[in-house]
Amino acid sequence: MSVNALPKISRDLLVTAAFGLLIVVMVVVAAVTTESFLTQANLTNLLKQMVTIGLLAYGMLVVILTGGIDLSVGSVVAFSGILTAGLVSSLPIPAAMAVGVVSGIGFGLVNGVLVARFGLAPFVVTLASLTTVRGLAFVYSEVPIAPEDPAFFTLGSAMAGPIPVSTLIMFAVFLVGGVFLTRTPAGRSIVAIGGNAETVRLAGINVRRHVVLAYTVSGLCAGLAGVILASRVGIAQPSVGVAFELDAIAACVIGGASLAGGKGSVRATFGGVLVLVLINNLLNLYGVQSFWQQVLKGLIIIAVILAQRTNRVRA
Amino acid sequence: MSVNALPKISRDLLVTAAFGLLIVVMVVVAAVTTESFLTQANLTNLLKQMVTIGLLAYGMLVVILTGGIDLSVGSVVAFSGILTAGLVSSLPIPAAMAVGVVSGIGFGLVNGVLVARFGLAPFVVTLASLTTVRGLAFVYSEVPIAPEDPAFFTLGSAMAGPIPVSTLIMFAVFLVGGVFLTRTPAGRSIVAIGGNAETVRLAGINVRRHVVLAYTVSGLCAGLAGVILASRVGIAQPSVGVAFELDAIAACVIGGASLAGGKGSVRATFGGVLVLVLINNLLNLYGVQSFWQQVLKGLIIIAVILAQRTNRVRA
Amino acid sequence: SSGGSAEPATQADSGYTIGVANFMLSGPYFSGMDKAIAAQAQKKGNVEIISTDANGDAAKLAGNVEDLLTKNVDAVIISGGPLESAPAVLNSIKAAGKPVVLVDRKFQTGEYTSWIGPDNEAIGRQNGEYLSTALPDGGKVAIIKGGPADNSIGLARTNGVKSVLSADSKFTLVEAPDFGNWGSDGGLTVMESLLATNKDIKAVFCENDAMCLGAQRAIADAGLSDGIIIAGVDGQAEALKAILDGTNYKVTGLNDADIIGAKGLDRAVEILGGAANVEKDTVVPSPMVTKDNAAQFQNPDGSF
Amino acid sequence: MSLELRDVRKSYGDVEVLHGVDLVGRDGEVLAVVGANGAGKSTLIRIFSGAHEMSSGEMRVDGEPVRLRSPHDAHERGIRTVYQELSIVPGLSVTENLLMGRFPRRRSGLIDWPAAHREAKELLDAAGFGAIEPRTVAGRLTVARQQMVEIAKALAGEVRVLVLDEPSAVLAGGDLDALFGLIRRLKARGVLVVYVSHRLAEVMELADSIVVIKDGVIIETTEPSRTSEDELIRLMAGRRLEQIYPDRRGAPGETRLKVDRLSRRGEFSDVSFELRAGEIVGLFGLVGSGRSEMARCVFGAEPPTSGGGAFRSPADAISHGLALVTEDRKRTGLVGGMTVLDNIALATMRATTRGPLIDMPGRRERVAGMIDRLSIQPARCATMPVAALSGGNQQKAVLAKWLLAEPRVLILDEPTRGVDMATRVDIYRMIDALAREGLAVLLISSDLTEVLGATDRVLVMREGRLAGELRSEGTTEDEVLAHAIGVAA
Ligand SMILES: Nc1ncnc2c1ncn2[C@@H]1O[C@H](COP(=O)(O)OP(=O)(O)OP(=O)(O)O)[C@@H](O)[C@H]1O
Ligand SMILES: Nc1ncnc2c1ncn2[C@@H]1O[C@H](COP(=O)(O)OP(=O)(O)OP(=O)(O)O)[C@@H](O)[C@H]1O
Ligand SMILES: [Mg+2]
Ligand SMILES: [Mg+2]
Repeated sequence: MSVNALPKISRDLLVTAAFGLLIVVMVVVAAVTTESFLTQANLTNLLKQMVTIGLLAYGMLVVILTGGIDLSVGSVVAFSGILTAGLVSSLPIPAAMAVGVVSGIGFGLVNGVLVARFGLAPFVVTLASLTTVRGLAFVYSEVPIAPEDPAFFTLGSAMAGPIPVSTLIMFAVFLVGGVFLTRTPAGRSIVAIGGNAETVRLAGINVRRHVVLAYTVSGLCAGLAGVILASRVGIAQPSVGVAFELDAIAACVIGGASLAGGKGSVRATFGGVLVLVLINNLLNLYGVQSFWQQVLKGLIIIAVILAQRTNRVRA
Repeated sequence: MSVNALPKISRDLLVTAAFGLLIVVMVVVAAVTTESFLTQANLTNLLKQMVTIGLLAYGMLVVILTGGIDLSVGSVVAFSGILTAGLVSSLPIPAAMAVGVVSGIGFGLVNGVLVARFGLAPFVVTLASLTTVRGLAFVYSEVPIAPEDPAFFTLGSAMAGPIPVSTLIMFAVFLVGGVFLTRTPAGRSIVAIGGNAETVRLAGINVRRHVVLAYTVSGLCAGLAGVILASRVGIAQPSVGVAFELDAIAACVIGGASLAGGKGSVRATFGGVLVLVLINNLLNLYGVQSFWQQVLKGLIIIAVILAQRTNRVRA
Repeated sequence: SSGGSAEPATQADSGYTIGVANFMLSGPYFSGMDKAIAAQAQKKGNVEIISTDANGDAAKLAGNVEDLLTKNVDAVIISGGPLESAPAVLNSIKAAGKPVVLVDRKFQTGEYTSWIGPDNEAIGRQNGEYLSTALPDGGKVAIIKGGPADNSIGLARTNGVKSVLSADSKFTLVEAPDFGNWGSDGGLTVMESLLATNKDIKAVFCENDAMCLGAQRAIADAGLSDGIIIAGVDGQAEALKAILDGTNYKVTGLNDADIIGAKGLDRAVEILGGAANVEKDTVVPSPMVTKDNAAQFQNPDGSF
Repeated sequence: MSLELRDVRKSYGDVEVLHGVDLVGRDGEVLAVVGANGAGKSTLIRIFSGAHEMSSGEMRVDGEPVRLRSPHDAHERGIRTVYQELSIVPGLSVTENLLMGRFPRRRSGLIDWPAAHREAKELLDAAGFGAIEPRTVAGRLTVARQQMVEIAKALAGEVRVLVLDEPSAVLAGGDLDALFGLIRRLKARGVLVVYVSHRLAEVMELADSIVVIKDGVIIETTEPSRTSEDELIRLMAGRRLEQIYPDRRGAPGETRLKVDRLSRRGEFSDVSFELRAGEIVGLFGLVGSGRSEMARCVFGAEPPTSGGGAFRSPADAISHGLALVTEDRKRTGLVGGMTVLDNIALATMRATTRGPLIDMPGRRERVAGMIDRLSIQPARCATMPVAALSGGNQQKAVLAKWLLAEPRVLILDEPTRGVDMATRVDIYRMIDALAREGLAVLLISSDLTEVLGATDRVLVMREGRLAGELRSEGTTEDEVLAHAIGVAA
């Protein structure tokens, strides 16, 4: 599912393998040095903890591939969550959730149109929506909304065997999303646009429409993440999701995506998500004190990308 | 002081004039529609409130010109402030402040070396330092530090006639910084690196050293901003400065800088700072309620860059 | 200790492990709370603490609690900070059959075992009453809020002040349109904006001391220290000092993280020990602190 | 298909570049467009291809007036264009670059990659570029190969008009032959080929009709049988060029550069040669023979794996008086977003300061002098972004940058690629004059005539090794080629 260079298979496999190795090393270290890492409970935690960042990272990757960026995802998570929770009193739960996801699609669409149709810088457009959508979440409801119906919790807490349903949804997004980017004309166009938009335009492909599509996918993912998060926490807060965009972008870039566009892989982005979630989990399991956790988290991220770089160079 | 195209003067002047006009319109509207805008007190507020974002925006511009980004500035503000406040008990105030600024330079240096020497992605490197440096600020002191010596407040609150000293410092940074970017070999090299690093390398210019320099300048500005902010508030908090990087980047991009590097102007970045500070000030003067402020702030930013774009196209 | 089964007894011998789930530590009050809990555990001797920080992310709080339950802690203390509620977290703790003690923040929904915290509205009322006596001629009182009303703690404090002052026609209340974000820097800029539009402010109330300290600088810079008095909440060390020094910072309501944290830990141990009839909700009194009594609350070893 | 332009004008901003062009191209013919740098050839082509709309005038296809609103429009009508500047997407495979926008799909709607690679292979084979592997990432190909991919891409589907803007500039040897074969096959199929080139020998060989464009007007329409290279040059330049290559009869002086058994793994090995003051040495080789890599290595841009004579870094090389004009101006020669002034001054910035500051007036003056000396067009271009210059003038700007540094050893990698004949002559004169003043020059070129005409002796590289050294005088092009291909006795 490497997006950039589908054909340079052997080289790509090497990089992926090296990255995989890194993750395996982290897992092995965790399993050997802590008692609790390999427990069923902890693995379930891990699976749950990767849902939000995973969904956001996939949407972010699609936007980054076009050479853009979407800073608004954290705010969209808050908006879609609180909207859904607010609607539960008047709509059936699945319908309320659908509306929440659709609101994310809507914000993505607006971002996309401003970037593609009006040629505005993605960073400023989505920074502005970060602010505006957050404001709208508070305008919709200043106070958190906690639906009473326990069915509201289902999406976020139901298990399918050993695996949380929400994690399965995220896996599905990565699978379908991987196929989208590697095996559909629209997906390939998105990747190509980030490489050289003018060439893509000359090939008769509607660049604007594909850029809009990319932001819409990101909005969709953020909307979905917001609904799942509200369901998981059981309460929707308008203040949730601050700085989520940074983790999502970090996952993509740790996975080797280039913010200049045209370069990035679905599989490696998933690896990036894993790395970030593992770091948090391990620091918790080791009982590292909070502020030192932050210090270490940054250092580990640097170490990871340094290790990756070495692998790249060798591969 | 337009950095990109100093010489295509007429065109550039037009854009700058249009942007200036926009700011003038904002000011006139504010002056006519509110009583308090043109009061001495409010103008002084404006001058004070632009110091932090102004300093950060200049440093950010230098990094953006190289094609990089510095997400760590907000954390560096917190660290340098709390370090300075903590040292006041054992060092003379100017020395403590100098150490604070130097700490900023140090973090900038580390960012720069990681980006330039090890070829890591600026986004991830500085995201990691955002986390690590914030952690270090808390490790240094979890609680706010309020030096007793009133001389600690001087830098942040002294006035030189009608203008705050801290604002003068920021103006000086923009002036010297403008000359640096347009009229020194190092400054021109930084701009050129963002345009095409390989060409610059083959022209015998040490690209790595200049990239390190750029991040160091950003660290210096953030360190200075942290010290001034702590002095102004009179109390240094390890939690200060969250999301400052977004405002700094927004100021650059509103000023027309390209995140791909090589394109950006000191004068227009200052314009971007003014626009952001004016938006906040006006929304407050109008007494717009906080959430609506957020909603409007985002929409105004979009309107501003749309207006700018139209001017660009015409110019 | 008397437990129904033999299990609690064996645990008592080897000591307890108690997990602390902080919603966010990046605020002196919250980190003070975390330290107070740890200090009390140290004092007890046989209690081990595992502390986590969700960095203000509700999902991460859920994850952290799950991590704690993974480590099989005996009880969980939640310092929910500005978080309004976390039903799923409470459900998962309940499902694991562990007791949960809330400190400071009482969640609005979900089942918990016990809560210990202040009465924020009472603190606000207390401040309101102080201001109404201190300003016999009344006047304009500014209110600086920390953040949106999804944090009901601040809202309760402000409502307390309002309940007293808005009943009195001598007073006009001006609410700053912008939030101070609970920090001194935010308090400073919000106060600067307020002063630009309202020169005739007589007093300012902030939802916490940190913002008051910033507001105090803004007032000093504007040369209005003689004309405006300040009222806050929390009992932050710098605020106590300012009050004691006789500045225009006149009053705060003590919201003592040390006491609440210590009591929270005690409560958890009490429950684990199987004590019957533990109190469900405990309000820790928040005495009004003025120049007269500030000295007695100053605590050089305090964590906050 | 016939293509006709009537009174076509085109302005960029307030500057009119084409002043009423009339042009007719018929099916099955090769229509060559020649003209000096900046004459408006590429602009004309952008109008054919729908990339730019004309400001006024009319275009007719098969007699019918048409308006091309986008490149897609032109594409649909069978008008295909290969631009002067490369426009492949470097991160994608050759297959994707070739089939962008029209992948074969499975019934599920997903792209059928095996079929796509097969189709790409067929396309390359049909174009005569079968040596290119469809799965390769396009950015890893040499410039020549990338150009071939672009040409192959233009041939997909039904082609009725093929417009080529200086396609041969980056091709040499067998690749060039493959291109000519392709053009002849297309012509036989009734395709109209519009061919822009500065290589007049090619034009005379290929074209059915030739139009000469000068300063945005067509000043002559002719045929190879009715004209000569000299005549074309005179028309383009507006003056007669007495002699293209200056006489080279200097006695070489001291050794300026000594390269000793230099190797870089995978690129070239065991290269030894000397450059002496006052000498112009040509370096010929087929595409991929490793000339550019060797030059970059000597210049310190890449470290060698063994051998001597290479500098530690470009800065080191420059401080020892070296200058390297690279072959790919877009990627390694220019900073596209900066002005002509900034670009020309780039390599000499540190040497021209007053205190800590750049000596701005002095710099402006020196750059203006260079613009004048190389007659970079337009003359008042110092404040224009360098990307707005025509291709040939961009090349001159790169040269200007290095001449300002007053080098003692000048390495030129394909310096006349895309440069018109009059300017070439200027460049040859200039190199000759500089050599007479003691400069040592290494001229890397894929143009056999140039490599023999402008130099004292010629080094030939084959597969990364020096395959021969020949005196320029009295050596034939065939002899040089024989060394390059490996059939020399
Ligand atoms: N985008 C543009 N904006 C402004 N001027 C332009 C632009 N493109 C070309 N020009 C100008 O138009 C003129 C014709 O340029 P064009 O690229 O058509 O020349 P050309 O004949 O192809 O030259 P060359 O042989 O050097 O490629 C030149 O003076 C050039 O500077
Ligand atoms: N067919 C090929 N397959 C794989 N790699 C090739 C091929 N042709 C060239 N290369 C690579 O390109 C390098 C040569 O680059 P380049 O083509 O720039 O050489 P050159 O002699 O300077 O030719 P030119 O300047 O005409 O392009 C070789 O060392 C090799 O790594
Ligand atoms: Mg051209
Ligand atoms: Mg070459």
